[in-house]
Amino acid sequence: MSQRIVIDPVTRIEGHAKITLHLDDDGQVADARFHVTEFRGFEKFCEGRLFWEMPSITARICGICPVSHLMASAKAGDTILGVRIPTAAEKLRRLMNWGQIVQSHALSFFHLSGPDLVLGMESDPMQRNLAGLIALNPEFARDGIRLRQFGQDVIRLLGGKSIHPAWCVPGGVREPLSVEKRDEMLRRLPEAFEIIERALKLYKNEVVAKHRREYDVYGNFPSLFIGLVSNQGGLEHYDGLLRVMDSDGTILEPGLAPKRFREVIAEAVEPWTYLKMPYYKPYGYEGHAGLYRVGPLARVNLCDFAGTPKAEAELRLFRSNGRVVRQGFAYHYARLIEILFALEKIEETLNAPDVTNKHVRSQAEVNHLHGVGVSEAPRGTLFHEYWVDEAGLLQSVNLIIATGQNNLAMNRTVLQIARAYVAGQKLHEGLLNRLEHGIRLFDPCLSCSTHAAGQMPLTVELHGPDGELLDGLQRG
Amino acid sequence: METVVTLTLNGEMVSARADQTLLDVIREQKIDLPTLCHMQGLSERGGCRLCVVEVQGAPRPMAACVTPVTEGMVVRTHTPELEHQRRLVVELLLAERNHVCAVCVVNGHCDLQWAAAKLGVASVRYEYLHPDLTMDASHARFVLDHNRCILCTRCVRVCDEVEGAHTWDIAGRGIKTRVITDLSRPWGDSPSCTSCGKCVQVCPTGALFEKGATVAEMTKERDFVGWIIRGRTKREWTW
Amino acid sequence: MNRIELQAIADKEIERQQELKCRVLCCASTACLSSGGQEVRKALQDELKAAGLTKDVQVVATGCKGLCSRGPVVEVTGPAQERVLYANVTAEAAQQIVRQHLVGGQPVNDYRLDADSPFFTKQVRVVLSNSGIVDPERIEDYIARQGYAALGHALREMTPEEVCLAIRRSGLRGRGGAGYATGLKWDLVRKADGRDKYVIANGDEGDPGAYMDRTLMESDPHRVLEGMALAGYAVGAEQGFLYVRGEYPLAVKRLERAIKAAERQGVLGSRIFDSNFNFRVDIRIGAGAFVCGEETALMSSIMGRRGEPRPRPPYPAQSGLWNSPTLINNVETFGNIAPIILNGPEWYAAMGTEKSKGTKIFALTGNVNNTGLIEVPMGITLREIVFEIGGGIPDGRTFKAAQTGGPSGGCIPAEYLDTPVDYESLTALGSMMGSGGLIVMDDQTSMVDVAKFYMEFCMDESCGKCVPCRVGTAQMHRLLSRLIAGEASAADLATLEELCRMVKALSLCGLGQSAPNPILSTLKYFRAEYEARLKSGAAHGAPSQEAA
Amino acid sequence: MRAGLLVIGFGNPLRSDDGLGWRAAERLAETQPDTAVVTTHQLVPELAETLSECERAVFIDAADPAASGAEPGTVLVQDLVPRSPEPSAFSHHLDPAGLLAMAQTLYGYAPKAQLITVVGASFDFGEQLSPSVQAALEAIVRQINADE
Repeated sequence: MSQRIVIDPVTRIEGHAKITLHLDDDGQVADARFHVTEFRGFEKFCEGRLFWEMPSITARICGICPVSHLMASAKAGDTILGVRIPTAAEKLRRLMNWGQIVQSHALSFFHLSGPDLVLGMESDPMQRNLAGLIALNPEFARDGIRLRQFGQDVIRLLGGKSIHPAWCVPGGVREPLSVEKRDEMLRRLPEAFEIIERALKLYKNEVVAKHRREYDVYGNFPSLFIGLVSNQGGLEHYDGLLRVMDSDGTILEPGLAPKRFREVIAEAVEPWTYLKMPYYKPYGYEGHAGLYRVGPLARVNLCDFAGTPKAEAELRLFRSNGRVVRQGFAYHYARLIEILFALEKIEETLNAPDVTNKHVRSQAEVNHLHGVGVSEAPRGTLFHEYWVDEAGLLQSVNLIIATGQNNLAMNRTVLQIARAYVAGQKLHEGLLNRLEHGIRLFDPCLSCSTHAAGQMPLTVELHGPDGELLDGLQRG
Repeated sequence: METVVTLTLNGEMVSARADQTLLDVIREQKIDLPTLCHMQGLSERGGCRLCVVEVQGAPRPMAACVTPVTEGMVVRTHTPELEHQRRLVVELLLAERNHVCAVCVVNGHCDLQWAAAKLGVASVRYEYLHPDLTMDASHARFVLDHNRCILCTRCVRVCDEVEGAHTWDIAGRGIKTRVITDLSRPWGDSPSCTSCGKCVQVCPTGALFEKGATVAEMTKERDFVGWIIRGRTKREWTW
Repeated sequence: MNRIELQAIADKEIERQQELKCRVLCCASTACLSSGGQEVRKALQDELKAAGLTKDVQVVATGCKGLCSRGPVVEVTGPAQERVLYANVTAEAAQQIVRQHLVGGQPVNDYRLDADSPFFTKQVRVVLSNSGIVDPERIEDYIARQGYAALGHALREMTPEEVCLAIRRSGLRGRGGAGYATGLKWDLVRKADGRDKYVIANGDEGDPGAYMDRTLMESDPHRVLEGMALAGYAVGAEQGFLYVRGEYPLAVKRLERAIKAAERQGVLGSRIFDSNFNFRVDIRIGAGAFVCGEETALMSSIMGRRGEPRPRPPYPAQSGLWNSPTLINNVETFGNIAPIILNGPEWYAAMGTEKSKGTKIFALTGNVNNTGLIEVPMGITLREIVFEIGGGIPDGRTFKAAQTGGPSGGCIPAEYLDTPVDYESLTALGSMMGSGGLIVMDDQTSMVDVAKFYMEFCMDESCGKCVPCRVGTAQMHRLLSRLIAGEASAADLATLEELCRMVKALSLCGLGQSAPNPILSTLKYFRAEYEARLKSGAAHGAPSQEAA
Repeated sequence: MRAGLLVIGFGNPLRSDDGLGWRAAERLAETQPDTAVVTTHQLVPELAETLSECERAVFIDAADPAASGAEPGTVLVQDLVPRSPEPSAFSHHLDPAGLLAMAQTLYGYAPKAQLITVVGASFDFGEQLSPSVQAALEAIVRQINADE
């Protein structure tokens, strides 16, 4: 009979989730499960609607990464139409996607993980929070806000609204970029560069040194990585080819057309969670052999090069201890590199002469009854797969979200942290923090598959062999 | 010879031709009265009830679009009670089908939305009926989304009275009423439809729209019916 | 045909009936047929044959005698016979009646009905004077009871204007529900310009529990036809339409036979009674839409269009069928015409109250001992109807309310039992006369359930044209359902009342305008029943203060 | 010069009752044109700056009936004091008190603030509120307007 530790936190937008740790008879952590307890799929809702509406519907489902859904959905639409969208349209879509990377990564690094990173895991819990962080380093917190605002402004200037831009459509985008808006973005860029460079310095000089043990433990396990690389093998967030690599650096799949993703990704279902468990198909689900990671760490590991000068320099540093970085803690660094890369690409793209070209939309009718759209969301690869009838009405919809793809890896991370830090039958604050931080590495977001409203306190329960409650912790 | 009548409109004496409806006169006087089923150039239906006005001596409010003017009529158009009742009508419409403005092709260009805004309908107190409705995207150029139809029958009337095809009609009754094409066959299979698109243009909501339009993208050309009628009757073909 | 020939037919028929020893009148209306009337009639005939009495005794299939809850009803009558009524007659009972009563001369007391009970004595049968007595499939039987005499008289002795005047002076008001003065309406159509005019009899009776028109059409179809012909003469129409709902196949069959017979006899068709007046009647069968009982929707249906009401004005009298002046009256209204012409308007106006003249037929149903079809003088009290004619409430329960006017009407509570039944009094109580449904409810009835029943009916039967009725009825039904499920708050009840007022005020036609009545009237008298269903402790919308 | 009232409605407007915050904020914007209104899926750090620019702030949110144990439509009003923000492991959400603390520390001022929560009934896909939540919305709007 095994014991269970249950962490049952509640999140607002992103869904109900909890973690259970299964202890064996020796009191050792045998298994870890990341549960998603509610599922409100909107796939069903979309059936019978026109695929034309999907970008705006899916973008409205999620308040966290609307742009990613917008991209994947519009691209799925492109393939149903069978069009190659105009060059300017692709540039504009990429710009918006990079804006999204900047604002989302900034939130994750500066505000969500910031207190742990800057103040240290074992620091006084009364201080180790955003307030403590702000008190210690208000400049850091303000930097985060300014960087987020830049990312949001890029999205807003393109799409009209910072949330829910209905601007990206099958066939391209709805509005070209005006010269005034382009100049406004360019004007805001230098400050963003300053901020990200300060953050990189802080990370490299202070954070890593302060978290040697966490760096070694958190999510440090061999796994596969999956993500997009550009057609040339560079860092990529919008299009390109699917690459699969293991943590030794062996490339299992150099570049698969995304529409063939089902050749490498299959989805398993577990009774204890509504979130599906995607795995690398050739390795199978048995024993979680097909476990893989997506997101910043995966992308930065997968690419052959970054493709922009500053990011390229950081990438070399990132890889100073080897081609592949397995430590989950490095997600933080990868995020900063991606922000830097995104800013460089935004600058490069805005300076391209054709970015303000007026031809931004291809017109076509339904030419294919099946479409796949892929994009790199801040937290990893996102697939939209649609089947339509001749009229364009959706017959079936399947979405594979990044958080789902990291599901197995998050379980593994939680297991590792628990094995390293669980001692006896008592729970302690530090464990709770570390479990949280371990999850937070992946920056999970479940709002498109789950929801919850209201705030419940974070609770941890420790159960005895027969399920009796041994200990409990509550936060909030 | 035209007969002229005099009536009192919101306390003002106004004159009108005897063959005019109350709505004609109200619009002539630049009084803003919301309508949904009315459309200049089409026969009147009197179904949406938004243009109801208070006529002295009448036991209940009268729909201005179908009420002929009469001598000595005393009419009030915007009493608090009328405004309140109009709001309830719009609330009923919003709750009747699956109107999700946020993902609608005519978001921002919708007569129902305008009426709601104009009347200050900020919320709907009725339970949404959530009917299980389909879309008909079989037509090469246009789409019918029953979820957004308010059964004003402008499509039915413009098709019958202006285009002369009578492709559209109504089937069912009560809350189960639906617009249909021909004898309820898919629009794309309709032998009578001329694909002229008049129904799409007169549709007040996003129930009829052009294929390929995405959220908030579809605007409608409402004036063309009057233009066609003027052209046919007076041989004036200028805008 | 002329009036002498008509009289000859009457005389011959009367003579034939006099020669019989007796006649056995078997109700052959829908209610009695459904309780075995056909078998009873066959048993009677077989038994008479066996007894060798077929020459002396005639079995007649008649219309309704009214006491439908006790059917099949059989009446034995003859020139030298005491009138004997039998109820709940079975085939065996029929054999016994032949053997014991017709052969042996001893009435069978086990099945005998007291013909002097208030159910019969309190009624005044004007419209139903032939019902249950004549064979609806034999025009001679009708003629023998002064049938078509009124038409003959009017065509020879009266101008159309005088006919209208007679109807006006009789004080007859429309029996369809609204109670508009019939004579005035006739005059409007008579005076309207138009080459073609039409007369319509509205037999699209749709209220739940109401079957007055069906019974009249089944029991005495010629009465309706004669009324229509008189109307046609009075307003200047040569074409009549009888709009019958498709659910009344027996009525349609009997009307069709009656029209053929009347045309053969020359009382319908061309040059009626050798005058210049031509009048044809065609039957139009409805397809089961309640809304087609609304006059503009009905006309739309007759013209082959979707049965939807349209705004009035113009009224049918100005512009009806094919834009021609059209007179549209209820079937029961037409049933009153011939007696008024025959007996004079003063005779008619002597019955009833000051503003509601004559008699009214009610379909008495619900928690009452004698259910059936009754015809009573206007002004009779509800108490007389329920406790004398109806014989009171069964199972020792008490009277709670009576519902009149169907889905457009309302409930009348016990405290108003002594209210005279007339148009104005019922309207003042928040109900209405309606076409004549009268449902009695005992103390076990939930008035909220009653309201929901009617609202469901209205929701299903809304034509869908105007928003208040189409969606409003659905929302009222939702709110009632939530209330009954205990899920509604006080705010929901307020929403319901507000919605009722709006639907009443803004709906396009009478159906929508009256759809909220069942709720409004039950709320008026039984509000506590609504409040008792509210969600317990439902104080929604009141923010509570709590310090963090 | 600081603006007067700031209303922050948060939640997902396409998740039925979760959209309460948005609807209430939109209503207040209509009834009181000089009210500053923010509608957002989640509370994000940059709101700290906005908060520091108003006199009084009202946060409006929907609550989970299972978590709160209260009937749908129940309204709870809490006075907020700045408190250290504690982002959850799975969330990108900051709590209102935390935002106030950020405003105080980063921008030197935190307004007087309240959190109004309404227990929701349905969180399915949809734009409309369930009737009890709708009724509560009306009450909230009345209340806030009355406070002004």
